[in-house]
This record gives sequence, structure tokens and C-alpha cells, in this order.
Amino acid sequence: GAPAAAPPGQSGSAAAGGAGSSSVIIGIGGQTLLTYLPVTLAQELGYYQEEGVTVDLQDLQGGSKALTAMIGGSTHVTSGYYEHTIQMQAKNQKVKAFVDMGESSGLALLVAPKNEGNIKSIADLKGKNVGVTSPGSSTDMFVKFLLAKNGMQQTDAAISAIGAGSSAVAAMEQGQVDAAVMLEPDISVLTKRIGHDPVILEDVRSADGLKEVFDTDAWPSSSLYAKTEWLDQNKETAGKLAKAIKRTLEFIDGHSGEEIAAKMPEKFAGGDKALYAKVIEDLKKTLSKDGTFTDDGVQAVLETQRVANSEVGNKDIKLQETYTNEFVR
Amino acid sequence: MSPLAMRSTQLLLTIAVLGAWELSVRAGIVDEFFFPLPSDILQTVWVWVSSGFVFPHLWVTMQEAILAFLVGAAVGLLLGFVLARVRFLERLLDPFLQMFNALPRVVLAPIFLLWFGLGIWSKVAFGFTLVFFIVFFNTLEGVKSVDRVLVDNARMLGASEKQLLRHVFIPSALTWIFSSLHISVGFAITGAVVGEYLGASAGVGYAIAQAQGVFDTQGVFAGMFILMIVVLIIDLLVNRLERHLLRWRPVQSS
Amino acid sequence: MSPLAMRSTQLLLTIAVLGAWELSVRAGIVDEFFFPLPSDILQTVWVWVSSGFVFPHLWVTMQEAILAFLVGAAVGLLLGFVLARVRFLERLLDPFLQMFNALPRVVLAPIFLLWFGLGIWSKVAFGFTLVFFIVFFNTLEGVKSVDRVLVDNARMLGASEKQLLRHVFIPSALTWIFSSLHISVGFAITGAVVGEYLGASAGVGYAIAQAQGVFDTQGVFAGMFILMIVVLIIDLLVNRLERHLLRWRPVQSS
Amino acid sequence: MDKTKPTLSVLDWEGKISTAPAKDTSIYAVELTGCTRQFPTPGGETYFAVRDINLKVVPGRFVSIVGPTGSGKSTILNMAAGLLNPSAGSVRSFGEPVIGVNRRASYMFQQDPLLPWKTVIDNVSLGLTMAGVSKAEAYSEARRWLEKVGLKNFADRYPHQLSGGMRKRTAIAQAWIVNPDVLLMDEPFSALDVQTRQIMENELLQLWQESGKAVVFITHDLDEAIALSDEVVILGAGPGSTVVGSYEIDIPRPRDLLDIRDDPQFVALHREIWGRLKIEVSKTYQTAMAEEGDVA
Amino acid sequence: MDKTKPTLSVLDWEGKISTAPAKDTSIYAVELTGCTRQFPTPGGETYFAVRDINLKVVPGRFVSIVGPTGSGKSTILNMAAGLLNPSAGSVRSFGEPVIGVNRRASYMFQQDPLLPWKTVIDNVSLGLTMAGVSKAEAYSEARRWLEKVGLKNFADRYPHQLSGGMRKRTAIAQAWIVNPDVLLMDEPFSALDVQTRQIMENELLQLWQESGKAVVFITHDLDEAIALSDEVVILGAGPGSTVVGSYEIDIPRPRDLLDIRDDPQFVALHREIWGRLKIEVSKTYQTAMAEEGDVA
Ligand SMILES: Nc1ncnc2c1ncn2[C@@H]1O[C@H](COP(=O)(O)OP(=O)(O)OP(=O)(O)O)[C@@H](O)[C@H]1O
Ligand SMILES: Nc1ncnc2c1ncn2[C@@H]1O[C@H](COP(=O)(O)OP(=O)(O)OP(=O)(O)O)[C@@H](O)[C@H]1O
Ligand SMILES: [Mg+2]
Ligand SMILES: [Mg+2]
Repeated sequence: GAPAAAPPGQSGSAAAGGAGSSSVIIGIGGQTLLTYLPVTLAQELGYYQEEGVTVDLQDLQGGSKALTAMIGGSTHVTSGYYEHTIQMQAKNQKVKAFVDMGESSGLALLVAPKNEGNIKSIADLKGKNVGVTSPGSSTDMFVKFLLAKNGMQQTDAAISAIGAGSSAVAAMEQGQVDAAVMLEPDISVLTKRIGHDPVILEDVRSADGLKEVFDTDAWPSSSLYAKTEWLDQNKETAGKLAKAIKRTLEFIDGHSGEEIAAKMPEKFAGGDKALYAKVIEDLKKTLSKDGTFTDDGVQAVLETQRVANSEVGNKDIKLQETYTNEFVR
Repeated sequence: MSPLAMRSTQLLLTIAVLGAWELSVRAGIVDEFFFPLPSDILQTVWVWVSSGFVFPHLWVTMQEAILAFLVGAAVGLLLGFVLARVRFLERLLDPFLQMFNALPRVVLAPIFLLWFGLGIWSKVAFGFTLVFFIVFFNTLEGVKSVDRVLVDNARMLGASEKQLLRHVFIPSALTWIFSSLHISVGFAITGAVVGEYLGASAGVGYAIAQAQGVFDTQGVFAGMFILMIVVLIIDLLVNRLERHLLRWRPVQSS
Repeated sequence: MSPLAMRSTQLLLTIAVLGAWELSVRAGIVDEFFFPLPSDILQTVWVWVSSGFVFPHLWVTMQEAILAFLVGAAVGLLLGFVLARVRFLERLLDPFLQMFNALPRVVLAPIFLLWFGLGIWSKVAFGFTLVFFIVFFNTLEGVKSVDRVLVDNARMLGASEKQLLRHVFIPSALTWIFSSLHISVGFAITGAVVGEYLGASAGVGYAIAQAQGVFDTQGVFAGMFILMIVVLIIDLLVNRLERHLLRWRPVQSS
Repeated sequence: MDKTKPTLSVLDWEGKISTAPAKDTSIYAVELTGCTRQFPTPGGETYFAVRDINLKVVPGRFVSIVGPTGSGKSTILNMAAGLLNPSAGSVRSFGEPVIGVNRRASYMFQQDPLLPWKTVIDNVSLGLTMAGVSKAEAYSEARRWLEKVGLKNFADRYPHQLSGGMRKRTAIAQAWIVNPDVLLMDEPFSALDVQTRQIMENELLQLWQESGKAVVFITHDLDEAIALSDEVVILGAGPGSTVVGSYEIDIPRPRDLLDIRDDPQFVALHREIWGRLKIEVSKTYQTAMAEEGDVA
Repeated sequence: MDKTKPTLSVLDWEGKISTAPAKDTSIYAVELTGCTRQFPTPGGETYFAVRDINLKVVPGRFVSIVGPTGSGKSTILNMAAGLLNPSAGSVRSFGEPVIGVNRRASYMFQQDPLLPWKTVIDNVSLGLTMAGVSKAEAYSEARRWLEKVGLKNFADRYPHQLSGGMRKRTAIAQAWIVNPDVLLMDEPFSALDVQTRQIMENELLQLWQESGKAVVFITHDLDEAIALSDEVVILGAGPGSTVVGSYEIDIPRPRDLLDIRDDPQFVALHREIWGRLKIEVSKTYQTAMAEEGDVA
């Protein structure tokens, strides 16, 4: 693929900016992940600038790394999963999400082609090897949650880390795992490579799936969050960011996959523009329309955490301190 | 200084560093989110050990590291010796080996997974690419810097190429080889762990990745602590072997 | 064999390998999804180069790698010399250095980010931890294996500790040091790239990571190809420096 | 030992074969014809170490080479051993051109050639074990040789634990044990005290007389050269030194090394050779002192 | 040069100071008192290299040590140089105990001590440059010395490009150039031809006579020892060898090294010392031959 633009200048180590700063460093937990697309798209559309903030995007290749970088003061705002704010509260770190981008985690539990006949339900996963992107990630917790929901032990299935991208596709294709939790565009790529639709056990990319698995309409996933302290000191900047993202979400809602793909840097298409447009079209239904969190949604996320993450477990979590809709309204 | 006194000094040093760490965390100078209390780490280690949780992981990692170490060192030695003896090959292949050495292994992870699967072999391959280059370059240089007179003498005494290797080159390059082995012990383990970290279903790297995924820094440090202990033990063994094989060297009086 | 003939042979070898690769991909023996056509890779390289896209990235990576190389080599040399001369320190610190060498650097990425920020310094630190250990262990061993008579002679001629270092230890350990530098050139670049790969907004590692994230294997390979070329050039320079500094060595007749 | 005995080994030292060119070239154990060797100098020029060397040694003959320091004696031995290729000229041994090392020769180097990682006995027995002799046999043979050189009690020492003279003697035993057809020795006895030296000289003569070996011997001690040899070859002053004289030593054998210095034949030969050698050595010094070198 | 001249340097070689113990111990340039040195053997036992060595050398005196090979001559020199600590006994130089290297001595080693990465001239001038002498000055001084040892034209060669004798001569120049108060020399001339050797011997005598230096000289050549020295010390057979005799050489100076061998005093001394030395050397051999070592 031919790249479009030179990379943004590497900014030095960023001391957490002073109050009223209109220059923000956003750490993204994987810039090429579709679920974080609005953050990059907003930059491409020039919305940040229009709102009056200068945004520097840093690709940190994973949600937990992006979060850690923010806690360490390298970035101000993180584009990561909402569940991190809950996990941080369990660790006595005050982190608050202020824009919701993903209504759903966009995950699907796929059966490897070699097991298409054998595994028909979650219960069939007993004793099997399930691939996740990395242990402890939301894909891992998704599996744990599903197992628990179906009355199984967390240890009933072996969890293998297979990463994302080509390594995940290869692991599935070659049958190195029996099933795997995957994200877009990996699912589409896998589909294309095996030549038929893979068997999907659970799919929360759609409203139906969400209802079925989590019994909710929304399950906030990708979001922008920051340290509560930073938010309190930079209300104005946060508001501008939230506005920019909200406008981007509206833009996405109002445009087709192709139109959106055309706005993204060319290299993000990875050479296959048609496929890219298609997955963006699919993505649209998992994205939030207005950037707000719902009580049901955050509650569902907490439930998942309680079940799947022993670090949260039964700790006392004050949900209202983990998110705010103050800036998107 | 007697070995015992040395060990005590080392222990004291360790305790001093850990103590300072503990105090600065408690005093809030160091952020507990990144550097958990040493006492908590040790407790986690204890839990991992006493519950037996860590042993299957450690066993997997050790298998990978030892295989990577052995295969990497063997191939590195072999190629090092061959290329040092056949100047043509060395000049031909040197740039290629240099180029491959500069390939970022992490980027290659998907290819390793593809070729060697999710099991231990992809990690062995990972560690191999680290160990091999270190041992190879050192062996090459070690053989090339053998005293000319020794080689000539052995050849005059009727040494075949194989005997030259055995009686002259290998012993002469042994200090070099051991230096590279000292370096590669660490790298073999690093390779295995990073390999696991990127894709695996067991191993200390997997355990560390899991802990890191849920922001359990104590677990991360506990995993690294256990690795350090293991390396310490392996290094002791390598040192002993080295002392045995290099016993002909004059004792260094300081 | 003349240098020119050697270069031609290397070129031929390269072409042969790439040709075989191209053919087996076209024949469907090798999966293009993982191993794109060499011709496509070269084309991507051409696009990256001609559009100027790669140069800012390369510049960032080179800065990081060169800094990591220089700082790592300098500190490794210094500590290597000091520890080789002060046996007490060596015995005291050796186990600690061994342990630290076994720490998986990738796991430490968050700490590097914490300490050194998102800019080039965290990548320099990353590369440093690779280069340092290689140079350190080799320097240590190199100084320890200096011919005793040479040291004694220099001391009798009135050498101070500093002069010993300059006139005896450094030149004598130079073959060792160069061996470690040969290894570390690759590792410095690897370190920088892996560091970028884990979190950055520029650099070849970043470009590779982005390409990998979108299944652009051509881009991944193009990035690695460019790295290889750069290493080749650096290695040529290191070789030249080595030949100059070791010109006192007897010419090796094969 | 897989070395084949030379067909000429029946000719013993009394054979008195002249050094005049023979038709059958395979008669020479060592044959250097017109050998020149040059080295590149730091200044980029070439330095002629030796020029146009002709040296022919038949089996059973003991030839010594004397000459000023730096005149190229070691260079000649290196060429005869096949370790150094002549820049011009040819080297043959028993009729075969020497390519790679000379497999029928054993060479005692001027420098210290002991393997530091092998004990004395392992160093000495090396030639045998490499030839496939069993370890036990090689060891017992090595012990016999160590006894000859007076190092029986030092068999399990490493070279760095020996004195300079002991290392030399170990190297001597190492070179002798393989029982070669040609013995090349570069100042073997210079680090030894007078008496040990005499013992070694006697051992050498005995070893040589027992078989039809050819010996090429370098020494700075003209007494030693005359006492031991059938022929003394004088090398001229460098650079580009060449053979300036060759003297047949016809003192009858067996010789008594202790009293040979009083033999009138010895005295006469010594005077003659010394007169010639002196010229060469002074030349070397005159060259070194007078000539304006490129560094002056 | 930061070395302070000894207060006693006015005493020149004609001073004939006896070796009998003096009250003022600072009078000795080198003083070994009851020095014993042992080494661990591979068998785990200890091997006594030298035992109870007493050696006192006043400034301006030329003392030679002779003895069978392996008797501990180099060991004694190493102790005097401060490179080897005695297991028992004390080493002093000009009254000061020798701790670390002996800063007032210069040592020419038995082994090859040249730095392979330095050219001949850089090797020779090393002692001066390290003492802070400017490079130009050190080079011109080094050239002067290279001329003395006949290597003027080889100044820019690296050691591996030299012959064995040339390397030795470079080492000699290296040791002499620093102009020390004590010269320790371990078989400096053994690799040289007779004439070069005489030139070197003359240079050494001249160097020594010019100043009140003390010289401790090891050689295997008794002629050389007698010709050069004020005193010849004989070391006994090892293991655990010790000084078995010390002979005052009172041949008047200046001596003519060429003809000294015909001097009746020389002949008498030679016979006497040789008689003693012979016993020691034979002992060494008897020990080596008869004793059942631990490897037998
Ligand atoms: N590798 C080399 N490069 C340059 N010159 C060399 C090399 N080897 C030997 N020479 C030169 O060749 C000449 C002869 O050297 P050689 O070692 O043969 O002398 P030699 O007669 O053995 O002297 P000695 O009695 O001192 O051992 C010397 O001038 C030496 O400098
Ligand atoms: N490091 C060592 N370990 C064990 N033994 C040693 C060591 N160094 C010397 N020796 C022994 O000490 C004795 C004396 O050695 P030294 O080198 O002083 O002899 P030398 O008189 O100089 O002999 P030469 O004339 O052969 O040089 C020898 O028997 C030698 O084996
Ligand atoms: Mg020679
Ligand atoms: Mg000695």
C-alpha cells in the first residue's frame, strides 16, 4: 500500500500538560484497530483543529500499554476500552471516561475451520484451546465471561494468546487453536482466506448479539478516558475533544463505508480498499451515535469484569466515578 | 575475599536496594502502580510457588530457553568455526548475516507462529535468533584470533582440519565462546519469554502477559523475579563449567 | 577472490534467493499472504523511498539506534574495563548483571515509557539494554584475557592504571570489542525498532507496526528490507574502522 | 604413525652424499631451488627477506644454517616446512613439491609453540594421538621423551607453570616424538644452560644417527653448528640475504661433543667459517648504521 | 622522567662495595632477604621454586645469576621487579619495601613482551611517552636507541614483521630507554648471533658504566656472565633451589670483551665457577631422571 502522508513529528516526553492546555497527546491502544477509528478519523477530518485543540496521536499497540503510558504521564488522554476505568478504580487510580465510541466490543467467538462440525456451542469448548489476542485482554475476559455464563469453570478451556492480525488469522487457519475471539478486520480477512463464512458461536457486533450475551443494548468499549485530575483541570479541552469525536461519530453515521475509508490515510486500507470499506460499513453498527454512556451499558461492563477479572472481583466499585457524559452533552 | 563473605555482601546489597525501594514506595516517592512494594512482590512469588501455579509455566519456559540456547549455541559454533576456516564463505555470507541480525524479531513473530506453531518451537526459534548471532560472531572472531604459531605447530604435527578444530581452535576460542554463552543465557530466556508474551498458552511470559493485561504489576514483577533466580542458577552452572574448561589459564592475581 | 567478484557473487546469491522466492509464491507453494512477492516488496520500497515517506521514519530510527549504540557501547566498555580491573567489583556485581540481562525487555516497555517518555529516549533505553550487555560481557572477557607479560611489561615501564588501559587493555581487547560491536549494530537497530513497535508515532518500527496492523505484509517486508540495507551500510563502516584499528594484525593467509 | 619411510633411509649419515645437484631429484629430503621471499613493508614497498636460496639436503645429512640475526633463517625453515610460500622458486621434499605443510617434516619453532590448554604430557603426545596412536601408548612414549629432556616430573603441568627453558624442552620433545623424516629446528637450545644443552645435543645426535633423518638446524652458536653438522651453511646479511658459503664438516663421527672444541680440525674450520660469518655480521651492522632508512 | 635519582648514584662501578650486610639498608638497589616462593602444583601440593634467597645488589654493581634451567632465576627477577610476591621473605629496593611494581627498575623479560599493536618505534618510546615526554622528543630518543641495537631501518614495522632476534633487540631498547636505577635482564642476548651479542654487551657495559645503575643479569652463558659482571651468583638445582655460591669477579675494568676469554684470571674463574655449576646441573638431571614423580 502506498502511504499518504509523512508521520507526525515525534513529540518528546510529555509532562502532563498544565491547566487549559489546548495541546493534547492521545495514546491509542492500537491505531490500526477499527474500533479506534474515530480518533484517527477526527484528526483526518480536521475536527480537532476546528474545535481548537492540537492533538498528537501516539500508537501504543495495545490498550493496557496506552493506559500505562497515561498513568505514567506520557500521554494525557487514552483511546482505550472503558473497562480500564473500572480496573483502575480497583487499583486506586482515578480514571474517568468522557466519550464513548463503541457501543459494543465488536468481538466474536469463531470456531476454527477444522472444528466446524465439532463445536456448536459454548459447552463444546470444554477441554478445547481458545485463542485470544493476549491473556488478560478484553478478548480473554470475553471468553471467561461466556464460560461462566454457561455454567462452566474458567479453567474448562485452555486460553492461548495468538495476538491480532496475521498471527491470529494464521493460528485459526492452521487450526493451532480450536476457536478464537476475534475482531475486525481479522474476521473479514479470515473469511476471505478460508473462502466461506466461519462458524460464529457468539457475536456481539450486533444489537441482537449484545442482548443475547450481555442482556443489554450497549456495552461501552472503545472510549476516550483520562485521569480524573486531568479532566478536572482541563474541562475545556476535554469538552473540545468530546465534541470533535461526537461530530466524527455523526459523520460516520451519515456516510457510507467507502466515503469514510476515503477519508482515512490510505495505508490503513492495507492494500485491499474494498475490504476496508466493507469492514467499516460493518463497524458502523457497533459504534455509538452520540458518544454517551448508558447506565445499562456500564453496569453490563462491570458485571463482565466481576466475573472475568479477579483483580476486580467483588471490590466495591463506584461506577459514577468511572465515566461522565458531562462533556458530550 | 572469601566466597562466603562475597555472597553475604551481595545479599546485603540486595537487601539494601530492596529496602530503599520499599521505603520510597511507602513514602510515596515512587509510584506503586509501576513499582509495587517488594514485600508484596515477594508475597506474590510465594503464592505462585507455594500454590504450584508457577511450575508448569516455568517448566515450559525452561524447555524453550534451554532448547534455544543449545540449538543456537550449536549452530552458532558450527557456522562460526566453518566461516572462520573458510575465508571465502565468511566474506560471502558476512553481509547477509549482519542483515539478518538486524531484523527485529518481534516483527517476525507472526512468521514464527506460522512456521513453528503456537507450541514451544516458535519460542525456541525466537530465542535461537538471539543466541545464534551472539555465539556466531564471537566464535568467528575467536577462531580468527588464534595464535598463528599454535596452528602452524599443530599442522606440522600432522593435525587434520578436524583435529585442528578439536585441539587448537575450540580450546583457543573457548574464552570467546564462554563470553558469548554468558551473554546468551540471558538472551535465551528473554527470547523464550518474549515469544510467549506474543503468543502462547503457557510459560512465564504468558503469566507475565496475563498479569500485565489486568494491570497486576505485582504479578509482572513476581514473574521477572522468578526468571532472575533461574538465570542466577544457570549462570552459576555455566561459571562452574567455564572454570573447569579453562583451568589451564594462569590464575589472575589482582 | 577480488572484492568486485565477491560483490557480484553476493548479488547473484541475493538474486537467486529472491528469484526462488518469487517463483514459489507465483507457483502457490508459498502463501502470498505471509510472504509477498519480492517484486511487490521492492516496488513498495520504491514507493516509500521515492515519495520520501520513509525518510523521516528512518531518520528517527537511526537517531535512536545510533544513540543506543553509542551510549550502550560506551557504558558497556567503561563498566567492562572497570570490572575487569577491579576483581572485587566483578565478583560482587556479576550475578546482578546476569540477572538484569535475563529480564525480558518487552515486558519492561511500560517502565521505559514511564521513565523516558514517548519520545526517542525510551527507544534508546530499549536498545541500550541490548547493546550494553553484549559489549559489557565481551569487554570484560577481553580485558581479562590480555597477555600477562604485556601488562607486566607496561607496568614496569611506568604505566599508570590509565596508561595501562590506553596502551595495553584497550588495544588488546579491541578484537573482542569489535566482535561485540558487530553483534550490537544489529541489536541496536532491533532495539530501536521494537521500542517503536511498542509505542511511538514515528520510526520504521512504527511504520512496520502500522502495516502489520492492516495486513499490509508488503509494507512489513519493505520496512525490514530498508532496515537491512541500512545495517549493511553501517556494517561496512564498522568493518572499515576495524580494519584500520587492527591493522597491526598479521594478514591472514588462508 | 602413518608416515611412510623414505626409500632412502638406508643411507645413513656416513653416506657423505655431496650437495652437488643430482639427476634423481627425489633424493633430496629438502630442496629449495631459487627461493625468494618478499614481504610488503609498512611504507608500501617490498622487503626481500631472502633472495635466490638454493638448499639441498639429502636424507641422513645434518645441515646447520648460521647467519646474522634477521638474515632470513627462520624464513627458510618456514618455506621448507611449507608454512610460507616462496615468492619465487620452488620447494620440494623427497621429490614432491611441498603444497601446504610438509607432512614428512617436524618443525621446532623459534617462538613458543606449546598449546597453553594442554599439560606437558598432552602437548608432547599430541603428534602421536593425532596420528591415531592409542592414548596409553602415546602417554608412555611421551613419558620416555620427557625423561630424555629431563621433565619427567613436570608431565602434568600446564605450559604457563614452566620456566622458559622447560617450555623449550617440551617443544623439543613434541617435535621429536613424531619421528619424522626431516627435522627442522630453529634455535632449539638457545634458552638452555650449557650442560643441559650438551645433553640435548647428544640426544639429537643419537636420534638422528639411529635413522636416516635429514636435519636442518638453525643456531647462533657456531661451535654448536660445527660440532653437530655435516655441513654449515652461512647466510649473508639482509635485506635480500642469500647463501654466501657452505662448509663441509668432515670431522669423523661419532664425535665427542665435550672435547671436540680442542680438535685441530674443529679449530681450523671454526676459524675459517667465523672469518666468513664475521664479514656478514659486520655488514648487517654497517647497513643498519649507515643507510638512511625511510624513518630517519 | 619522574624517577628520582638514587642518592647513591655517585658510587660508580669502581666503588667495589662488598656484598656483606651493611648497616644502612637503603644502600641496596635490590635486596632480597630470605625470599621463598612456592607454587601450587596440579597435584594439589606446593612446589618450591626458590627457597631462602638472599641477594643484595648495591647501586653501581653488575651481578649475574647463572643456574640450571628451571632453577628459579626468572622467579627471582620477578620478585625483584615486584611482579611476584615472595611466599616468605622480603624484597626491598633502595631501602623501601617493594609493593606493587618496583618503580626504579626496568625489566627485560625472558618472554616476548612487545605490544603487537605498536610499531617498533612506538614500542621503544613507550616508557618515555608514558612518563610524559613529548612525542617528538621520545621518538628522537627512541631512534637513537634503535640505532644502537641496529634496528634503525625497522622503526615502523610491527613486531610480527620482525625476526626473533630483532624482537629481542627491540625489547632491549625498550628496557634501556627509560634509564632506570636498576636494570633487570633475563637472558637478553640468547637469541642473538655472536657478533651482535658482543655489540649489545658493549652497549650494556657502556650504559651501565655511565651511571651508577645496578644490573641483575641472567644468562646461560658463563663466559658472558664472567666477562660482564662484578659478581656471579650460582643458583642450585631445583626444586627449592637456593644460592649455592657467589663469586667476585675482580678482573679489572674496562675489560676488552673480545680478548677476555684468554685472560688467565678469566680462565681460572671460569674453571672454578664451571666446576661448581656443573654439580648443580648434573643434580638437576639426576633428580629428574631418578625421582619417581607423581605422574610416573
Ligand atoms: N611477516 C613479515 N613481514 C615483513 N617482514 C618480515 C616478516 N617476517 C619476516 N620478515 C623479515 O624478514 C627478515 C628475515 O626474518 P627471519 O625471521 O627469517 O630472520 P632470522 O634469520 O630467523 O633472524 P633471527 O636469528 O633473529 O631469528 C627480517 O628482516 C624480518 O624483518
Ligand atoms: N606459575 C607457576 N606455577 C607453578 N610453577 C611455576 C610457576 N612459575 C614458575 N614455576 C616453576 O618454578 C621453577 C623456576 O622457574 P623459573 O622460570 O624461575 O626458572 P628459570 O631459572 O628462569 O629457568 P629458565 O632458565 O629455564 O628460564 C620452575 O620449576 C617452574 O616450573
Ligand atoms: Mg629466526
Ligand atoms: Mg627463566
